[in-house]
Amino acid sequence: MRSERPALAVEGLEGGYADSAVLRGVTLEVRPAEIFAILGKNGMGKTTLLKTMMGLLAARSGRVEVLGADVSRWAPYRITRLGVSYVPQEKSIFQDLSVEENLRLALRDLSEFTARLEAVARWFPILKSRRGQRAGTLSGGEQKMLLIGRALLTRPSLVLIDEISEGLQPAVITKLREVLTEERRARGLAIVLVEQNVDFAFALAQRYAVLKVGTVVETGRTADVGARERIERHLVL
Amino acid sequence: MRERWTDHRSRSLATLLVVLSVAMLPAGAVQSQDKGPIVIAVPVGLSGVNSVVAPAVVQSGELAVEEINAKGGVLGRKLQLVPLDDESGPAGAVKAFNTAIRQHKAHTIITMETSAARNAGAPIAERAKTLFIYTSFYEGRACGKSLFINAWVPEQIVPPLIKFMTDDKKVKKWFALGSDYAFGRGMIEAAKSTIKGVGGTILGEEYQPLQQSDWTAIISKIRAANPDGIIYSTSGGGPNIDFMKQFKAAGLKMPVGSLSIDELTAEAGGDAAEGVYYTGDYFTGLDNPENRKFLDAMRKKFGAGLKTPNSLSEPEYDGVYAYAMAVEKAGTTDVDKLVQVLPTIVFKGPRGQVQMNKQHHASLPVYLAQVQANGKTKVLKSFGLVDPGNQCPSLK
Amino acid sequence: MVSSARYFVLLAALLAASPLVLGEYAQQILSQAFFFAVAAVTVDLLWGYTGILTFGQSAFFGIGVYTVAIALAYYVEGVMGTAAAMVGAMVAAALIGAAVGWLSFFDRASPIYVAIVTLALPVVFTQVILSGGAYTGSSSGLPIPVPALSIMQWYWIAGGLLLLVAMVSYVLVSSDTGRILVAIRENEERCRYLGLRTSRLKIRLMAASSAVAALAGACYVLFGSVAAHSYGDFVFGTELVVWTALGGRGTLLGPILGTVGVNYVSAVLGGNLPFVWLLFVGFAFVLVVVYLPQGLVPAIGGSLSRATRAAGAIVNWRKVVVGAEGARAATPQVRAAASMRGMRRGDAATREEQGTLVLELRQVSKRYGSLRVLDGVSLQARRGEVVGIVGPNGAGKTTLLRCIADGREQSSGDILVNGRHIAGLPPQECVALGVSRKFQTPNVFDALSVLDCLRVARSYRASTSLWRRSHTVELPEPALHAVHVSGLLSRLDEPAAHLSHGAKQALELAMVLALEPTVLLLDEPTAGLTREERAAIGSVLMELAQSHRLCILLIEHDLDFVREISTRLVVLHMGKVLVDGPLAEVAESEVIRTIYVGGGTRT
Amino acid sequence: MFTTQLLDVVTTAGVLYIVALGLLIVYGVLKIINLAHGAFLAVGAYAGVVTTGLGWNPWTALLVAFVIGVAGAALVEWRVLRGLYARPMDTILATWGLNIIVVQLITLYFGREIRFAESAIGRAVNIGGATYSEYRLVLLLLAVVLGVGVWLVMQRTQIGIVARAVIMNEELAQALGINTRLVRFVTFGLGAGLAALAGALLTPLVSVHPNLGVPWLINAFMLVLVAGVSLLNLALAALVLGGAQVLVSSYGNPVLGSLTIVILAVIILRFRTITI
Repeated sequence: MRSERPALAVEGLEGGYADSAVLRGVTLEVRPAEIFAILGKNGMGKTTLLKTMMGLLAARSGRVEVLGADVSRWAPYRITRLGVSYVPQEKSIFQDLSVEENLRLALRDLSEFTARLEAVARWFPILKSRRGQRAGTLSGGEQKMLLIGRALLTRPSLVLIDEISEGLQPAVITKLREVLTEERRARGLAIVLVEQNVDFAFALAQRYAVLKVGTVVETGRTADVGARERIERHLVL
Repeated sequence: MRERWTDHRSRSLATLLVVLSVAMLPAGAVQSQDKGPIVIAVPVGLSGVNSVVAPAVVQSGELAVEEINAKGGVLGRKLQLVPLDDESGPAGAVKAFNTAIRQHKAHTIITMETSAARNAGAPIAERAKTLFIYTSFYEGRACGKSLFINAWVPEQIVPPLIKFMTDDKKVKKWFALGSDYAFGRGMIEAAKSTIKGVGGTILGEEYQPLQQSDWTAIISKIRAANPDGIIYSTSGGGPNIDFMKQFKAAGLKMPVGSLSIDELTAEAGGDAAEGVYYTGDYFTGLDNPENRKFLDAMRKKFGAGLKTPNSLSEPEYDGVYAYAMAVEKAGTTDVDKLVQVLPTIVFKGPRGQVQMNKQHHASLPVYLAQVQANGKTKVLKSFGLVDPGNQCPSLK
Repeated sequence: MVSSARYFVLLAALLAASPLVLGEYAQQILSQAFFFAVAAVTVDLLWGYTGILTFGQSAFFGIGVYTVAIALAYYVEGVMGTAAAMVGAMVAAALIGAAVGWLSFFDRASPIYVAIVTLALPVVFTQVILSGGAYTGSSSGLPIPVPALSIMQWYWIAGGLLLLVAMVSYVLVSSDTGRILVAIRENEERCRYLGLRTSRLKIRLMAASSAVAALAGACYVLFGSVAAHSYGDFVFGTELVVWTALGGRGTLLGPILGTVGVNYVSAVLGGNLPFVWLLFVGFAFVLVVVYLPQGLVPAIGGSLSRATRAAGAIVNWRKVVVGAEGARAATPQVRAAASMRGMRRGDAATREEQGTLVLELRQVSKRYGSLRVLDGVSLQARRGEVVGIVGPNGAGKTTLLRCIADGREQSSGDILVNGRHIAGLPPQECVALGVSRKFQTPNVFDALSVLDCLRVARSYRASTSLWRRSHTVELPEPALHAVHVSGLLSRLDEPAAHLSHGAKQALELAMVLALEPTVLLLDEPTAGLTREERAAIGSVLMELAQSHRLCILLIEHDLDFVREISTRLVVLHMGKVLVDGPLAEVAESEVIRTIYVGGGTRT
Repeated sequence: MFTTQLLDVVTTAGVLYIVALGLLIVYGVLKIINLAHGAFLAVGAYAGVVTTGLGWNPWTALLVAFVIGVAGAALVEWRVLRGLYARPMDTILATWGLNIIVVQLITLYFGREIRFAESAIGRAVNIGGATYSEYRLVLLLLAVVLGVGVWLVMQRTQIGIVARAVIMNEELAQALGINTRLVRFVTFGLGAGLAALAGALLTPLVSVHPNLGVPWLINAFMLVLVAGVSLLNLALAALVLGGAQVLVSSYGNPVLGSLTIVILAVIILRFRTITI
């Protein structure tokens, strides 16, 4: 564990789509083995931030550092190879591929697939028992398990997760929470959660940042007194 | 106009136009050549489908010009050969004929072309009062005051082939097929009338579109009809081999007469065309002194760069000679005089004796040949001089 | 029109004078190239301006060639007969062009499909000619008697035809209609949602271009004296595209110079290295497509004008001209339209203008395969209402708007706009019923100026000239208001591409309002806007609802914004309406809290 | 007659399938129309000419053709196409330009004349009472083998899964760390390799000349457009449209037959909701 280096450091990041500037100078830092929540209302740039960090969107200016490497202009696949997994938000499984195929996509070296699958199946037995099934036929909750399972399959050092709690049953959310906490504890995994669900975020994260109109308006520790109230003010009407 | 681009664009584009027109100036420059060399233009398909034979055509012309110039030229003037690209089609021919006549001030055009290119070029030559000797075999009946043809038409090679196959190969029931275009259909028409004339029957007649190289459906029809023999006329080159490959592969074995294959194609097709009979006016294997001399001279002149002479290229050689002899006899390059003199010229060349006396078409010798297992053509026999028949009744 | 007139006079003078310096040979070669260039210009109209990549214009050229050749060979003679044959050729080509257009242009046809259909056209044409036997002359071509004209006469005919076609094309592309053609190229979907029957317009353009290409062919065959299948074949069709691309698409002059240049040089090269020449053209084509997609003419023209500017020449002259035009343009360009849709619907308004039901959804569902994006949505909306539609990502909000704006989208249920069912109606028909949709990301025509964008939007209601270009646009009060408030009024001449994100959003809103809708659909109109811009848009929307009694459906994530302007809130969640009620009730309800903060973990 | 006709239909479908396969793969993954497909067919055919000219076994020509096709395509993808993916219509133009270049290069080197490539099989066999071209049957078999092979690769191997993922949702695939640029590169290479392979397979049937690909090109497109991106649909389209071509050629005439695929495809596409 290279504890001296942050798992993720973003500095003055600006970017967006074609001609709309969504990110207007985002700066934040995620430490190793930390769960970090990025909160904010819809349309404030949370997803854009994740996509820009992953190289899926071009940054207009600013700097992104992952596990000590400056990845500012890198293609997404190179960033992944540093040990980063990204769990996008919507429709982010391949509906027409089988469960197993969805999982295999995450790996470059397939020789370890079976062993890795075993490890992930400890958490989500369903991924093994339904490996031949078309992923599109899974229920919403099962699809989320597949998403997380796929992200963990690569034994990453950093996982970026976009609104995983969206529209899920409480039981599933609890399960996901367990898995992520345990992975962090066992392997020192750093996790960035983009969330609107403050409860879920607070149950997991040590620190948080609130994003508003493309900038970080507040950061702090979830354990701080009054953090929750301040955040809710930003989020509710 | 309101857009900002219009203004500066229109100005710079106008500048461009001026630059372009100035660049074109030298092309219009006029040079007088009444006492200079006699220019023979060869607009030929250096690109496009005819590019397969075009280099050989040019070489035939070059040899003739060199030989004639070595003997002092014509009327004391040297001959000069100007090859041009007609892109194997009419649009290119329009360009090439104009280049020949207006830029190179050609005295005559002697060349082998596609029919469409000839039809596009001939009126240009006619209007410019330029003699045009067409040296390609074709479907017949192209007529013009200053247009002469020194190669075969269907009437000259179809009947001998049909008669041979009827008599020697006992073909009574025929299947006729061809590429769907003027030449293909013209040849099959000629074949059909000959077959009827000798009492044969036609079991089927099929035409395949030019671009289509898959003969499956037609071959299946042949098999179903089960004729004694096949007569076919595709477009030149590839389609002959396409058809023969697929015909052989289908296991069909009846004798085949081809009205479209040539030596080069047969050889390039390897064993595909083995056994095919065909007739023609020129083969490299013709055993006569003129041909041996011609081939030796060609080999000597072009060495490794020699393009094998063939039935489409050799007439260029004859054509240049016939023209030179006519100019010598007429004492002028004036087209009206030459039109009178040319039919009286007899040239005995590699093909044998050729004379463009019948309504601007040539009576010439015809031979029978067969493709061998290695693709080479073997001349089997000669039918002697054959008359082109009534091609242009309006011309005397 | 001053500068363009000057420009054509210059060209005409050049044409008239050139035989003095050009020899007969050059005239002959150029005449041929001019006829081909006419066909290339039609390719440019279709492809360069309207975005329809066509490999098929050669077929129409060929139709012109063969109609005249066959007529002269078998049926008619003399000047009148020839003229009749030429008219016949144009009519035949226009009909076939319209048929091809009908096959190619329908709402969901992809441009690739169109390209492939036009690729097939010359193949069919060639086959028909080749199998026509002696009647068409098959592969030998059909020689015809030609008028005895001198080369210089032909040069003037060809040049005159080209000049005429170029001028007519120039007038067309500079007209109101031309502006719509460019709008179609830039964004056809937006055009449809602006109520424009783009397919119909494209079919007409195709028919007209085909007729012009046929005219070129009809003249050419009289010049060339033989009809041949190669004038309508696949190779010629692709060559026209190559020449147009080399010269520069969307410039009119590009295809002309491209065609003339390539043909002239290939003639001058004669037989020298024909394959190398073709190889060179191929390389040049690929290089131009990859590195200079706008073609050589704009590239050279651009650098020439940069050079002259650097030299300081003519700059002042140009300023004066631009200045003068600018001054003229400064007279009112945007005026209030006399009629308002709302006013004309006065009969309904007299009774109960306040709460007339204008939009009704009954059990509307939308499925993508097994995925249910909308699941039995029912809601009603009235005049003067601003209905805020909120919900998390993936709730089906955008899909809902799409279903209302395009009657073909819904999988089941009924949608009524002003009492009429929209089932099966394409967007342009929905616009006619009074629905306008603003897209999520700003959807304007980047290549057009602000004024032109508004003008295109307005062409649904105003007349569209084929030859005039109006420099004013009459906008209904709400659109005018939007233009005012957003400060676009002073930027009417700027290309839309230069606008900021916020200004584009405002422009699109103004464009949508120019349709005089009764139901306005807005998908996140404030996304990516600054605080001031949001406020401006908000005031416009409130004004629209209050003074103009529009019914507005608004998707918005910024709940502060929603609260400021909405009268009602609809909460969508997983394709279902969770809550539907007055703003005050819903905004404070637990549901909103749950969805936006706690999402399901609260029990 | 019936047996022969049935064989004509299925073998024609087989040939069309082989010719269109590479095009389909490129279209599916890269979403571009590769107008240079015909040129790659020619490249493959000339690979056959050269290898058999050297006296090698005609079957080795297939391998050589495939390798040359892949190598040429790699160069093309790298130098030309890579910058054009954002402009799909321009890829049509660029690939047509490539077609011109490749055909001219072949012409410059080999000339326009037809070339001879030795074929491995030239016999006819007796099948169901009818004598039939053995090579056409072999082609049918190869079409099935290639079809099943490509299907297995797409279904069973990591490369196939990745390719399918890119077909379904390129952005998502990118987000999972798939190097989509590499996938495009490989796919284009594979598609062109298959085109060259098809070209080599055609040589026993047709004569070899630089433009031999052109007649196949448009029919192949039509099949691919009708089939969408499914291998099975392509087989069906080849069978139905190819079958129609054979039947129209047999009972109507070959001219109409040659237009059958184009016309049927245009009609099918017009009256189907297409989302290309």
